[in-house]
Amino acid sequence: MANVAIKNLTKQFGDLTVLDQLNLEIPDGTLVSLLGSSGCGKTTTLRLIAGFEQANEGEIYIGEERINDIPVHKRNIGMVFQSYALFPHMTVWQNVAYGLEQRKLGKDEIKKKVDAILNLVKLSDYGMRKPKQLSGGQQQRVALARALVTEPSVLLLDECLSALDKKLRVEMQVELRGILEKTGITTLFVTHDQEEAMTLSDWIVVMNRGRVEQMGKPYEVYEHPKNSFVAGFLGKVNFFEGRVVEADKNTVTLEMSCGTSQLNVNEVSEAGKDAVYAIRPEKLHVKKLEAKDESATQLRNELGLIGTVQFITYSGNLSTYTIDCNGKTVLAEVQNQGKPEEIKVGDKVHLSWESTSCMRMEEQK
Amino acid sequence: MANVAIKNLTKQFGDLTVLDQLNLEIPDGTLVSLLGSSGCGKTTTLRLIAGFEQANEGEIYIGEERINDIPVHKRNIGMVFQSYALFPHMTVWQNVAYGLEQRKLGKDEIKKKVDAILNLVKLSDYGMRKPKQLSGGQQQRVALARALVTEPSVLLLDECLSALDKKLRVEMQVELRGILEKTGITTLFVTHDQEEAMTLSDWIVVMNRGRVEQMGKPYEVYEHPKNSFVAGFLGKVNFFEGRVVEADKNTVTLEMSCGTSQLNVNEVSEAGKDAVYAIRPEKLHVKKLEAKDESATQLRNELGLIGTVQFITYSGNLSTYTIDCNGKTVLAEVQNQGKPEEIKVGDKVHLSWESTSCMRMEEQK
Amino acid sequence: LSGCGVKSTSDTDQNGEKQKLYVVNWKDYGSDDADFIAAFEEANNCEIVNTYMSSEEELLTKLRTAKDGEIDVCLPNCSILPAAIEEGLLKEVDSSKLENFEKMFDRFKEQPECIKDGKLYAVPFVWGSTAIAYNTNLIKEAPTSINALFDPQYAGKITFRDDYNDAVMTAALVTGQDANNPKDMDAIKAKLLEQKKLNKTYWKTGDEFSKLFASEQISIGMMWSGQAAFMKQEGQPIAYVVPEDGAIGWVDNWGIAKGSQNEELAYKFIDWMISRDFQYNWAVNGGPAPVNQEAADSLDPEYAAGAGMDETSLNRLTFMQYRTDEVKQTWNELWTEVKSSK
Amino acid sequence: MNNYKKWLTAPGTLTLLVFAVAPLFIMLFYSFRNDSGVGFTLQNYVRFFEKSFYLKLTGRTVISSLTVTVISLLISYPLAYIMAKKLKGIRNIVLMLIIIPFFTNQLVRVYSWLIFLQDGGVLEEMLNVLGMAQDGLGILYTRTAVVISLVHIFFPYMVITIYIALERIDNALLEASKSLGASAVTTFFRVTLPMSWSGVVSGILLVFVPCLGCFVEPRILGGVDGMFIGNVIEDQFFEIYGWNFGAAIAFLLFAMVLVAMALIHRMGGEKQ
Amino acid sequence: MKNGALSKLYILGILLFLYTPIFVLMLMSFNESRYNTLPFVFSLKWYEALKDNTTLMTAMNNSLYIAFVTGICCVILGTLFVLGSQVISGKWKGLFSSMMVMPLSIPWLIMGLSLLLMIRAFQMDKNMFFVFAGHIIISLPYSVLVLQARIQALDSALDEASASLGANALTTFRRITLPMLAPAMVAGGFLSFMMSFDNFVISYFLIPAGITTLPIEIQSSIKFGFTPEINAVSTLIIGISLVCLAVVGAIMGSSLKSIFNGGKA
Ligand SMILES: Nc1ncnc2c1ncn2[C@@H]1O[C@H](COP(=O)(O)OP(=O)(O)OP(=O)(O)O)[C@@H](O)[C@H]1O
Ligand SMILES: Nc1ncnc2c1ncn2[C@@H]1O[C@H](COP(=O)(O)OP(=O)(O)OP(=O)(O)O)[C@@H](O)[C@H]1O
Ligand SMILES: [Mg+2]
Ligand SMILES: [Mg+2]
Repeated sequence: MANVAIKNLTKQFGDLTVLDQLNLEIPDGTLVSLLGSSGCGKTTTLRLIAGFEQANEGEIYIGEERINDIPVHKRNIGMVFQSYALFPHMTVWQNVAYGLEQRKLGKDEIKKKVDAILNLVKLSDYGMRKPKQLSGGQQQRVALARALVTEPSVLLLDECLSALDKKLRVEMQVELRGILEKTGITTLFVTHDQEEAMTLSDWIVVMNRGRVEQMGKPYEVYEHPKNSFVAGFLGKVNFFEGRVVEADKNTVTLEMSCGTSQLNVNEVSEAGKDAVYAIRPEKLHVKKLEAKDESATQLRNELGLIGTVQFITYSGNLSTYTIDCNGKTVLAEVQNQGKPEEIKVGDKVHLSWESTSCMRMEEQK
Repeated sequence: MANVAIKNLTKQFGDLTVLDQLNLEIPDGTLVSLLGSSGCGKTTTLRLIAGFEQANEGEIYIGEERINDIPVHKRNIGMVFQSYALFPHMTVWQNVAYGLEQRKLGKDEIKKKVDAILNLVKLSDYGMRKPKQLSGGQQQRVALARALVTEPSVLLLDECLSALDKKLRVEMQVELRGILEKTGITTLFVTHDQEEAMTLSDWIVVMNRGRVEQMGKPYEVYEHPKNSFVAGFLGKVNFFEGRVVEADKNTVTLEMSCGTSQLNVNEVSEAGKDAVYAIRPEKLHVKKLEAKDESATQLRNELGLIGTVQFITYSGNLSTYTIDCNGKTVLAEVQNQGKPEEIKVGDKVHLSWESTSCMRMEEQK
Repeated sequence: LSGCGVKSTSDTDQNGEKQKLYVVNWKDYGSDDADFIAAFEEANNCEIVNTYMSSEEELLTKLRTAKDGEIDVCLPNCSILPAAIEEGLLKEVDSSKLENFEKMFDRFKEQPECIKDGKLYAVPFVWGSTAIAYNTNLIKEAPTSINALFDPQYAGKITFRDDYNDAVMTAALVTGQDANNPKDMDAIKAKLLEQKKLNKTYWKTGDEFSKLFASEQISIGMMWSGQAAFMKQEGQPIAYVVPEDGAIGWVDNWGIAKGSQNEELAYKFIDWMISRDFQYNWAVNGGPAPVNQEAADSLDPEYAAGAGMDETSLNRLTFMQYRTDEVKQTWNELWTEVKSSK
Repeated sequence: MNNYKKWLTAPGTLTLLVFAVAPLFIMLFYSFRNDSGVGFTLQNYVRFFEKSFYLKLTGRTVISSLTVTVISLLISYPLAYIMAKKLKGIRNIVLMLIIIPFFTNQLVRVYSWLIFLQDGGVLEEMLNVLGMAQDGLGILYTRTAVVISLVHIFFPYMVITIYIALERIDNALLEASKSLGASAVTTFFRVTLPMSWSGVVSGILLVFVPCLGCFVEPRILGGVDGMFIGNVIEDQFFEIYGWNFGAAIAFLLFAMVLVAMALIHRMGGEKQ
Repeated sequence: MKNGALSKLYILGILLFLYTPIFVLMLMSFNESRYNTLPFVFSLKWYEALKDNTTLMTAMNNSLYIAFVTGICCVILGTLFVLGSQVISGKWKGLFSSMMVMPLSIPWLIMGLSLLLMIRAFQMDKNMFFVFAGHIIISLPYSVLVLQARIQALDSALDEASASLGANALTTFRRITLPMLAPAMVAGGFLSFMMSFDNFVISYFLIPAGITTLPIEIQSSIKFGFTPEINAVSTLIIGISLVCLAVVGAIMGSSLKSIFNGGKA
């Protein structure tokens, strides 16, 4: 149990720079998720911390100690692999005891600890089985128990849930969260499922091409993404990109390729500059424009966008409206709350939002 | 392009009855999804239609023709397998041309058709590659092209998207839908992903233990599930199960194991009988009870449930509230519309819903 | 590495004072038969240590590479003797030190390949012949000529030996040439090709012959004297003849290795090996023919005749001589050509 | 980190280099040696090509080996196919039954063929009992007998390689082919066969190569015309000690093996 | 259904062909006649004779000894090789994975003769060292193939898991790698053992005079008098191999098939 700090970490495989001056600080006792598209270096980061790979540059600290040159088996880490990597020739009990035996604990102590952890993961009755005789979910819990029982300073989880099917996965997420809360071990969790990351973790780190794009609480990263990569990576989003013509308190007039619109925004940009704004589909209030409203200038002058519904995708709890606003396609998500549907394909609708929902993106050039 | 009808189809493997007097009618030109838990007989149904297995009883028609005794290669079906089953020793072009060659078309015609379909699936430039050299999504499109190019009467898709990762999967769903709309081939689509079924298909068939539980439009099956199996299988749901004490117009008083509640429902049950009602989490309106409201009997007397928020799971576009109502756990889903959050863990809340949202389940005994 | 459970028993002998005599010989070829040599070992308070060879060529290699004292006595035949003598690998033998030398048939006292520049280097040990064996049930009249192997009346019932030397020499005899120095190779080839058509098969191993014979797939064939005698003892209806026009003979000789440190014992050993007792005993127990005339005379005449050990047979033989590599290659090539032509 | 680990390959590699590769080079060296033991010469090779019967014999060896290979293929493919695609329950038992004979001595098996095929032997007796009386089968001591025993010894290798290749073919591919309108026969020739080709190729190698080098079977069963090129090599080494010439022929045989392997791999390459 | 019956008939036919000589051999071991001639007269005399046949027994012992040493050496060399080649990557990888299989594609005749020439080139006597070397060279590929198949199936994450649990390289090898390779080592060793036990050609070329192995004894008895004792001993060997095969088959399971796979994964 200690915080982990990564400073200017660079890792190359041959010519390929996989991690590029990566900086990361993982607070003590928290669960941090590492998110990012395939190949962005998540697994590599984990493997560097574990010590399976050597960094080309930079430092890794666990607690106060610089661990770059400490061999794997002395780093006191716990790791759960995607494939679980349970030792197939050992029983569940032996698998879990393995790490303790390496630490030269007494027999009684080992027995006590193994029993306790098997109890925690609800596998007390399965100690004598071989891994093959367990279901995927049970195997996953054995892998977790094996990693936890040695009380590592840091727990590393590499997509350890992605081999499970959806239903089991959700169950395991809940269990995992519970167990980690009980033990309070600093955990680094790699996944490429954003929903999983969001529901499970204290902090989310979004990586892109070997660098950290943003780190924050789930809410923060989702609601206040720094740039369009993060915004687009987590959840769906509508982007508005153009040149700011006019900027007012909480409103900007944006000249986009499909026309000019006045947007209600959280933060204005300087007039004359290029800017990108983003709104998430669920943040849009969709209101049907009746024929009479259409003539009424009142609504027209209200801030927001007007468009025509092109199609509606029904997916049970939500419906997604694809709306054509003057040539720009905008998605809006509406919860199906059981009220009679009033909006149909072809209807004119008015889209509005809280100014805080329209987020300005920091774009690197 | 023809409708498919299945009549009293029974299939046994040894002692195991996998399909049990299955009846199913697939309208011409529609996309029908077959949903159901693992092992319920979805694949078997497809394989019977394709002719890879022989039925023990019952009939299968394509159009007007009874096809039970027609060998596979004369049935004029197209099939896309979960593993794609592309011929690894042939190029993309050869794979696609294969079916046409079997139909003894002229070289020119084959060339024309293959080029056209490769164009349709946007793989014109990949004709000379071997399947191994393609990404998962591309392989999937080749499989689709290969099945479509012969203009089959029926297209059978067996979990053909489940090998793809989420992002690619959503893209492929859109493409698939587009292509099928263009060609208008009657399609039977097996999946165990309910969201996929809902967004993709004209009709949904929910199967359970070799029988059809319900067939209907996605909206119908989701909003008006016949029984708790269907309701629980598609989406999340809160069940209320108990004995009806009193039944009024649109309200029943239900005596449940955790206490008695008055529910606003779509259809009342006879007093004195057991009944099951279900409400989906997104249909619940969650309202915070301020201290002053609590004393006000007014709200208390309003129909609905009162409970305490136990925890809130934030998942970006939605937050899920786990609410304890008198010992019964109720889930409520709320869209995050960007307004300041007012409900916190520990708050007392009032849950209400449209009467049409609380669905009575037909339970077979 | 050399263990393998086959070490000779000598190592375990506790009596370290015994003299050791190192002999290189074929396996199961007299010097390693416990019954036969026990008396010799006793009489001389020594021990015979056998090393085996699997070919004459190998013996030559052993002689070349052996250190002093590693080999005392060895058993070369005509195919390597001249080379061994030429290279000085063998000691000159003083026949006067061998009591039994004089008892040998005269022709063996001056075996050409044992002698170089009038000096004796090797002592003949046993001899044998390759001639004709036939099934007495199927062939009533004993063949009198080697030509029987080329006789169309036995077509399909003959078996010829698959051996270039025997083949060429036999064919040379039939075509009336000097079997050791045939000149007309074309005639020999023609004869052998002719013979090939009459053949059931060529035999390579003694067992092949006996199986062919026992199952009556053949009625006549080229055969070794020793094996024929053995088969007769087994009760097979077999008869062995060395025909009047001759057959092929061979002889094995003892030599003393250059590095021998035990010359005296070596002489005693060789003398013992060519003694009447040893030679007689071995011959009646299925061994090859004795060079010792006394031993030969003691044999049952009928047995001796049947095994081709009698003097009449001996006198009809043409003994194999040393051949240069070149001759060997030529003969072998001829034989290969015969076998491979259709 | 694991760098030291690669040195673990050293003992095996060294063994291979010293006891397999080096001897081959020594053989090559001998094949260019003069009989007098000095100097470099091509005479051994010249001699081989000068005499037509060496070539003829080589040709016949190749033809016999090919015959064995083709017969093995004809026997093995259907068997492997049935095992991989038709049998479910007893598949492993059949596989075992095919492997078991590997554990009986080859020579003894060859010898058993002799007993079985000889005139008046078991086969003839059996035919007599069955009423198909026939005296003097005349099979033994012919090339046919050699071919039979070689097929018997080597075809199981082919069954196994083909079986493994066939078993690896996803059944969905065969179903896909049928669903595209191909009949069973078309499916076999356009999907099954090409996809099992790698197994066929390894099978061919495992049969053809050892056949080229065999010498025991021809000698025991082959009769007057049964000789293989292997026998010539054996004679050179063990009868007349013509090491140099023997080495030359052996090396030519080895070269043939290499050419055969290259050809077969080329064949495999095209199909895959 | 008809199709199935036909298939089974075909298999039966092939098995008949495969087992004919083996049955004949077993049959003749119970036949009175020394020359394997018919008619058949039942007798156990060849089995009785076997008891006193010290030559055959010595030969058998020697064969077992050579095969045992070969098997052990092959397992050790093979295991080391396979472990080492695991970390080799890039352009050498292909070479290393196919190198050990090379002796499979060289006829034994050539293998044996070239070793014989090597002995001669160094002016040595035939000796047991080269017999072992020859046996190891031709048996090693079988061990390597089985081990390679096994190690490819091993997840490298297991080693890493062990390290992450605090085990050093040696412990990881002893407690994880070795136990997991053990079945393949047994299987590979057994195959190499069998290959060596049954080998005639290599022994024939390389064995020093006076030492004999079972295959050589069989060959020389073909030369000097093949008695049905050989049939009897072969029948016994088949019986024993069957037992071994059953035992080993249970241990090695599917890796048996990978042997004949030419190393292609
Ligand atoms: N041992 C290696 N040798 C060479 N390149 C490697 C190696 N390991 C990883 N890479 C490369 O490094 C990049 C990052 O790999 P990494 O496994 O860290 O990605 P990831 O973020 O875990 O992706 P995924 O979500 O697909 O697991 C990839 O491009 C990968 O190809
Ligand atoms: N060839 C077969 N022999 C015996 N049983 C079979 C066979 N094929 C399928 N079954 C059994 O039939 C049942 C239904 O299988 P099916 O493949 O149709 O299920 P499914 O609905 O496609 O499930 P999944 O979602 O897991 O693919 C399962 O219990 C399965 O074990
Ligand atoms: Mg990864
Ligand atoms: Mg299925």
